[in-house]
Amino acid sequence: MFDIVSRPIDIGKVINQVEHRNAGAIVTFIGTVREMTQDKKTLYLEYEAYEPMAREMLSNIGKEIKKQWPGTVTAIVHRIGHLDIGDIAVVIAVSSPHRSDAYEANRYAIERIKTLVPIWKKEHWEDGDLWIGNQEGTVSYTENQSKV
Amino acid sequence: MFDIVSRPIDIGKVINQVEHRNAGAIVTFIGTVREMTQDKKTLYLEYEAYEPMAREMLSNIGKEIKKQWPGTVTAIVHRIGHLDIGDIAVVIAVSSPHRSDAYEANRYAIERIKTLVPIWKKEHWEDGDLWIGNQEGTVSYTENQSKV
Amino acid sequence: MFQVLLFAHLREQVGSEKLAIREKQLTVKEFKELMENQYKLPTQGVMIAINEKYATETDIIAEGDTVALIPPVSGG
Amino acid sequence: MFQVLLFAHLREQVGSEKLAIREKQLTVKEFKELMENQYKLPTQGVMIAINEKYATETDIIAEGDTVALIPPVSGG
Repeated sequence: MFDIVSRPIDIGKVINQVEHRNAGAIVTFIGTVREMTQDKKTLYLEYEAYEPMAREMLSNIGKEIKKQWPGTVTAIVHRIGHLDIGDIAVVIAVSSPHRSDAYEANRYAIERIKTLVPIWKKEHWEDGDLWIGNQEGTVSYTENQSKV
Repeated sequence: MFDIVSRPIDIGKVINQVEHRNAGAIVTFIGTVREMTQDKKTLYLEYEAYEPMAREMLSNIGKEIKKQWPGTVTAIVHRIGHLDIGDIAVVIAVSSPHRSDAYEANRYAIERIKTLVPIWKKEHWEDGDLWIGNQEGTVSYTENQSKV
Repeated sequence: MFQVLLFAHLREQVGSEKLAIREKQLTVKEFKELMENQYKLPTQGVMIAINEKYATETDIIAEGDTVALIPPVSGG
Repeated sequence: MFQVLLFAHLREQVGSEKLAIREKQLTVKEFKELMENQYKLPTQGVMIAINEKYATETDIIAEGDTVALIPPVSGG
């Protein structure tokens, strides 16, 4: 299950996708909307995706993981649209016979998503908004935006 | 929430315990009963705990994590009794403003549990059973057990 | 002719989610120059996808392709 | 007198989850020797907890304490 959705993500359903008889470990990553980044207070976020390409790339990440960590099963669902503080933006579940692979593969998935998958977030603060330019928020596109 | 329980663990409830407005990342570890270990087929497991001490130690692991990774919140629930293949034995949830801490702290928690917390599992196979002597199943107590 | 999809701040800058480019064939490099010069769109750090696959500078954009400008992503 | 709690294979070996030891005071080291010699219980790799805390060889077990034999654990 590799999907881009506009509605709340059901964590349990994502986990169900990776459960099987030889999974001894399931590691999940849940990315949620955080209120404070340094001293700035986020009001809400908007996520936008190039949907067909993003879906395809999530699925490719799953294939990469299966190759690099044989025996793992991966599911990734990313939400787009308006998200409030505390809302879940992404759920990544990886199951594996042994825990070490599940942790590593899960970490790999989120790093790949943050580098490669065509999804963008726009932060909304009290005094403005901004499309965030890379995964750590260290690049932004100030020249096109309202002042923040 | 640090608990030892005899009934199925509700993953969602464990995750709820660590959600908060400044959690940007929640990493969970779900330990499930795996059918095959090398070529041996497990039928079911029995977990036993020194309950009050195990609860106390889970809570101490939470305190260690908070100290080592400030801003994290941890919840750990371990199930004991009879568990079938696929059943969930343990759920560890760690939330953090940033994902790196959540992964590391979660990994730390499971390693501590497997080294220190007084919980034991007995594997049941078609041809016998055995109390498993350490977290990787490499030590066992063959001298007291039925032949396997 | 081929289509260009725009996202995030580039979409807001242009005020549209699509452009139609009346060229028969361009390399990715030539296409980026066109975006910079005629549309005043910054392409530094922007990746190009052709038909939903990331492309390199020397790949060819042909009639009927769907091209997308992919600024640095921030999902997750 | 103090109580000794047994778990896992040690409990099965003894056939009981508790022992009552009629000693006023012992070091952990002396206690382990007693378990080995009189009860034929292996203590190699077994940790000792006194009142739910792990103890070292030189810690003292006193009247009324609850001692537990903790073989290598396998939770998780």
